[in-house]
Amino acid sequence: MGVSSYLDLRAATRARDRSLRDKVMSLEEAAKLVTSGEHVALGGCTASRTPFAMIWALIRAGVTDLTVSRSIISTEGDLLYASGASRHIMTSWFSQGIVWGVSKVMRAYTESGRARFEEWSHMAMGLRYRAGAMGVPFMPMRSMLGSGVLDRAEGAKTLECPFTGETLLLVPALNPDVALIHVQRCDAYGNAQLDGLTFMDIDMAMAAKRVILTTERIVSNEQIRRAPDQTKIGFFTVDAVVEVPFGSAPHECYGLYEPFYSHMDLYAEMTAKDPEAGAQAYLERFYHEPTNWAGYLERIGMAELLDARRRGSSIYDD
Amino acid sequence: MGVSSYLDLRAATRARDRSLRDKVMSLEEAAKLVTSGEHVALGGCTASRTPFAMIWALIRAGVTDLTVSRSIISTEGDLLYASGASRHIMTSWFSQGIVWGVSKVMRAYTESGRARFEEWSHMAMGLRYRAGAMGVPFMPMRSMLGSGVLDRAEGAKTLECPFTGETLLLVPALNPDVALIHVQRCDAYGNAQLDGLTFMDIDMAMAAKRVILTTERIVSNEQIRRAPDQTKIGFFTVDAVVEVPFGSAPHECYGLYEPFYSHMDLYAEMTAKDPEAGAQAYLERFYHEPTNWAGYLERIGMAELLDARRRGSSIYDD
Amino acid sequence: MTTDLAHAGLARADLGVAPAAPAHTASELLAVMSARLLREGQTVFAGVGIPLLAAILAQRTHAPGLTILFEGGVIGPFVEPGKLPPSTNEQRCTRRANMLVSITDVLLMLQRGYVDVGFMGGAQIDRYGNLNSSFIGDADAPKIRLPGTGGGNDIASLADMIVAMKHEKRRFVEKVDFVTSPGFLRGGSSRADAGLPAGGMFRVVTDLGILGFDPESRAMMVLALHPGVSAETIRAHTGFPLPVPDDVAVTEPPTAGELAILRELDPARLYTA
Amino acid sequence: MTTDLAHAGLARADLGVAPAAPAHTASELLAVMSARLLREGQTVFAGVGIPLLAAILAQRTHAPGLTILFEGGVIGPFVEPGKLPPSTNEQRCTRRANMLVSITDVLLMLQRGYVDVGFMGGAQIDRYGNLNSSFIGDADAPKIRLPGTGGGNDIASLADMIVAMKHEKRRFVEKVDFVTSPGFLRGGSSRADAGLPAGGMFRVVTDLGILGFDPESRAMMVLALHPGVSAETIRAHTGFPLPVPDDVAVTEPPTAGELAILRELDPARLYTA
Repeated sequence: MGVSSYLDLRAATRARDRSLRDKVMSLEEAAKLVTSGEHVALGGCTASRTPFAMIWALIRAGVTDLTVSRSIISTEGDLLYASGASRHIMTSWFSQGIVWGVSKVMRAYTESGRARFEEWSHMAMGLRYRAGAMGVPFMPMRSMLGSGVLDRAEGAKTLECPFTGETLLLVPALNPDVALIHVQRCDAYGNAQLDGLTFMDIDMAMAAKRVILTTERIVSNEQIRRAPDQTKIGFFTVDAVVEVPFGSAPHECYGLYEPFYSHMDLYAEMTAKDPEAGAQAYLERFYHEPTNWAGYLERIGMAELLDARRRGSSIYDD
Repeated sequence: MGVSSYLDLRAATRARDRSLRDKVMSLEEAAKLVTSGEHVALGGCTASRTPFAMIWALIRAGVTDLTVSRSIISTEGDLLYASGASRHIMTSWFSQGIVWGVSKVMRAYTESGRARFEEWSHMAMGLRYRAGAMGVPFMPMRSMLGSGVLDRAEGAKTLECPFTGETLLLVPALNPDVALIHVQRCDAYGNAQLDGLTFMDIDMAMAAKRVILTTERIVSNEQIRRAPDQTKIGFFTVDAVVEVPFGSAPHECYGLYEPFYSHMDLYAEMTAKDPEAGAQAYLERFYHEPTNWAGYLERIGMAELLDARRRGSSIYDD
Repeated sequence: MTTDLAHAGLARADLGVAPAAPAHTASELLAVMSARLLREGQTVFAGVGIPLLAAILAQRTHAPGLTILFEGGVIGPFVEPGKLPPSTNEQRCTRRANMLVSITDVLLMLQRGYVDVGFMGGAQIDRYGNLNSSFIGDADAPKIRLPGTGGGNDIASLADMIVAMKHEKRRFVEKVDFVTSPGFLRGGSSRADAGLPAGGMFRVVTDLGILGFDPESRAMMVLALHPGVSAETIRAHTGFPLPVPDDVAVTEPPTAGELAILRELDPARLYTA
Repeated sequence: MTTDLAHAGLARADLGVAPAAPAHTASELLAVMSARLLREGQTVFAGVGIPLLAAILAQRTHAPGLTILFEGGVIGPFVEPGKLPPSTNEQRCTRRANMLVSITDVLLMLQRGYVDVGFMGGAQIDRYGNLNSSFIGDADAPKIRLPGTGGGNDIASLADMIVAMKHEKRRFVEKVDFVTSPGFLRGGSSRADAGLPAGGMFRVVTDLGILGFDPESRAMMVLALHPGVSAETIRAHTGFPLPVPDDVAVTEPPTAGELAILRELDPARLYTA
């Protein structure tokens, strides 16, 4: 996970087809763009706009040994560990959510040394993506200094500032092999317009070497062009566009649906007693048995979906 | 124009009243917030969203010896020199616009050594504001290296990258004393929603130690809160809000009016033969003789204003 | 210091016994006492749970112009009673906000110096105010792997901190197992020496009292006790020597009005049970 | 190189004399010849004037999927014929764009490596492709203070460059008075040594021919001449020794179709007179 040389980074970008072209494909086709062992960055944060449909497709496809990074990791981290899709996660916080307490699945895998949870501060994660997005090897920052987090972080360096003499931390750029980002809408070329909270997604898309977008709906390029100042991820960074309604269920998608709280409670219950067996049972029931994404949503249940949808519109009903 | 120490920068921010409060005032009152000798940053770029009303008020108020920075400086640079409001401008490009050729007023003042035009690359200007916005002493970048521009730039330093061994340029943070930014709309507290091109304005507002907003119209805080993801400049950075319709005339304001081309031609004509006398005559006629902003617009002329307005809506008529 | 005490609604112990206070939970006590530390016009970076409840309570009492920030990228929201967000990153956090920005940018506001107070809960704290939310036991072979820092490290590195937590001996330790979020590190000037010249621990609010830090040694000390709490009690619940002044202040108990607001905000008692 | 020549619509001189071409101005010749150098699917950072006209011409002929960027922060616009923008920073530039970003961010796309070609005009160029748009004469006491770099330095530092300019001896000089936008600096590896390992001068398009740079020495050389231009003529208009191969290519003259598009785009002949 070292910092790329500038020439390597440029060569990787140049080798891509960055032209304005139709990139629409299925979840299964998009999953083939990810190779075991790669570094995959996940958009969204905690229980918001998590690219669950794409994670679901990758776990079903049997991808392994990914290094996964995200601002804050929720249940998808448990499932990546439990499925073997990843045994190395870089993030600032890892558990389903404060109200559910510490993740027992995360604990089981990390405390037994079978999986690694590499911790960085929240801002450090953000600035690592930002450095990657800007094409520079590092960003200077002023936190993490003096802490145990810094002692265990891989590759950060301190610098005596040549302008002020102050001690600064330089955090190394992240240029993930692939970023998976779920959006409210984009066109067939990958121009994405995000509403509400953008988290680290904009920097992540610019930093990554490939981007797979899942989207609640595909809109025309004409619609995008009517409000170009709303486009937050440009087509030129995007390699695949997959239309997946409720693509971040059971997490939320701003303005459309809130988290599926009962389902999240169900997951917590299933993993409460025997976390590993519970996670495996969850994977079997919700990831492997359904034959498609609609089947997955069906297992979560219609009533739950309608309730999340009703609550989700509240931001615009106010 | 050295880089502030972190403690000085923090102290200056802490001393400000950053609460949600009404900041509406007149151009004349806002002009009193700027002191001779300060560093003033100008929002917009070339002939777009230039904070002309505020510049007009400062020149009328007799402010002198400002250091002025902007992404790209147009005619306002000539007028700042000619009025004595500034004799030191930092920017990447300085002239009315490509179609009018090299500014004769700029030439007269700089070639005679009476005024300084400190040149940085466009990206360097942007990253200097960005470093200031982020609260770090510098940003690393990969242009300007090897050029004459770097030889003459004040305070940039090279660094052998501790991660890659590459040569990087570190450009020093700019934290202007005051930023003058013209926006389409904001509320009385200074929450500004910009349409279209944002130039360097967002970083500039975060970098500056004070912000004066001029705005085409003041909207309610309720309206701002209905679309908080459209707020680009937060109230907490803002010290003054002045409602000034056509506040960037004769330049454009995205979606509302295009540049007043005939007036810009008139200025070019007035300064073609004897640039200094021409600029003084222009200042007299358009800056000193009118008694208020409406009077200034009246001198430009109603037909010109209506034409600029008609052309300006074109972006939404498409 | 006097101003701080007065502002926080503290009364000197010798001013007399406080009147009988309405019944309340320990969490409600934390929320009320923390809210009183916040001032009109401040900008507060708040975590969910007690910190958020306290910030909203302050907005609805003495600090209507308080600006709340969430690390999800939210500036100046007004959270709806009964709809408290499950984290700082969901749309519930954004209700009627003034501005939304990226996570990185809201954290950079902290670095730029726009935040007065960072306000969070704590799992384990030590004498110098260092917080641990990463590992119980040895970090290389932990007994418990905790969720980690989130924005905690950034907030504690860059703002004046208020920490609200239960006062238990296992939580108030001589030295945290792991410094997730820096307090004054090893005391004295060690925090500034590490490259953290700004911010630092301001107050620790517990169900037993309000604690501050000695300006020189940077060690934790008692500033005030809640009504009915003795110096012996608070010392007995603390895993390191804790100075308690002889004339230590006693806090004013939560008022019925303050408690009513908290109960309106969290009717299901998710955070205040 | 062969591919480049073929792509650019060049024919070997010995293939015969070109047919009589429609009348055109020198500026139109520059625009057409430059447009032919652009390829389908590329991303081009274009200045206003000839570069923008050439990029739109390429979009409307062989490269419909060409993406144009403007330094004002515009990605993938479609400029309306007859409404050419006065700079790269006005709303006319944004018409039917795919995306608008800040100036800094569009320039960072260049640094991130998302731009294939930078395309601009030039006032003064030297043997190694260095461009001057800052000072005529000594920078400390200039005869003429020019407007400066704008985004030119950034583009020339970070992208493969096409420069379109009039071929005059006073513009093609041994050494520019001032390096505003870097070409190959002092030739050889001096550009990479200065910290600019990527990008560099690709082509200089003039009204006399098309020039490239020797892969080793990085000195300018002729790749093709326009019809009717001799090696002697182009050398006479150049202020430094300019290699011209014996079997130098000759360009295909502008077609009526190409010229018609240019005239539709710029009916007032602001840039093509």
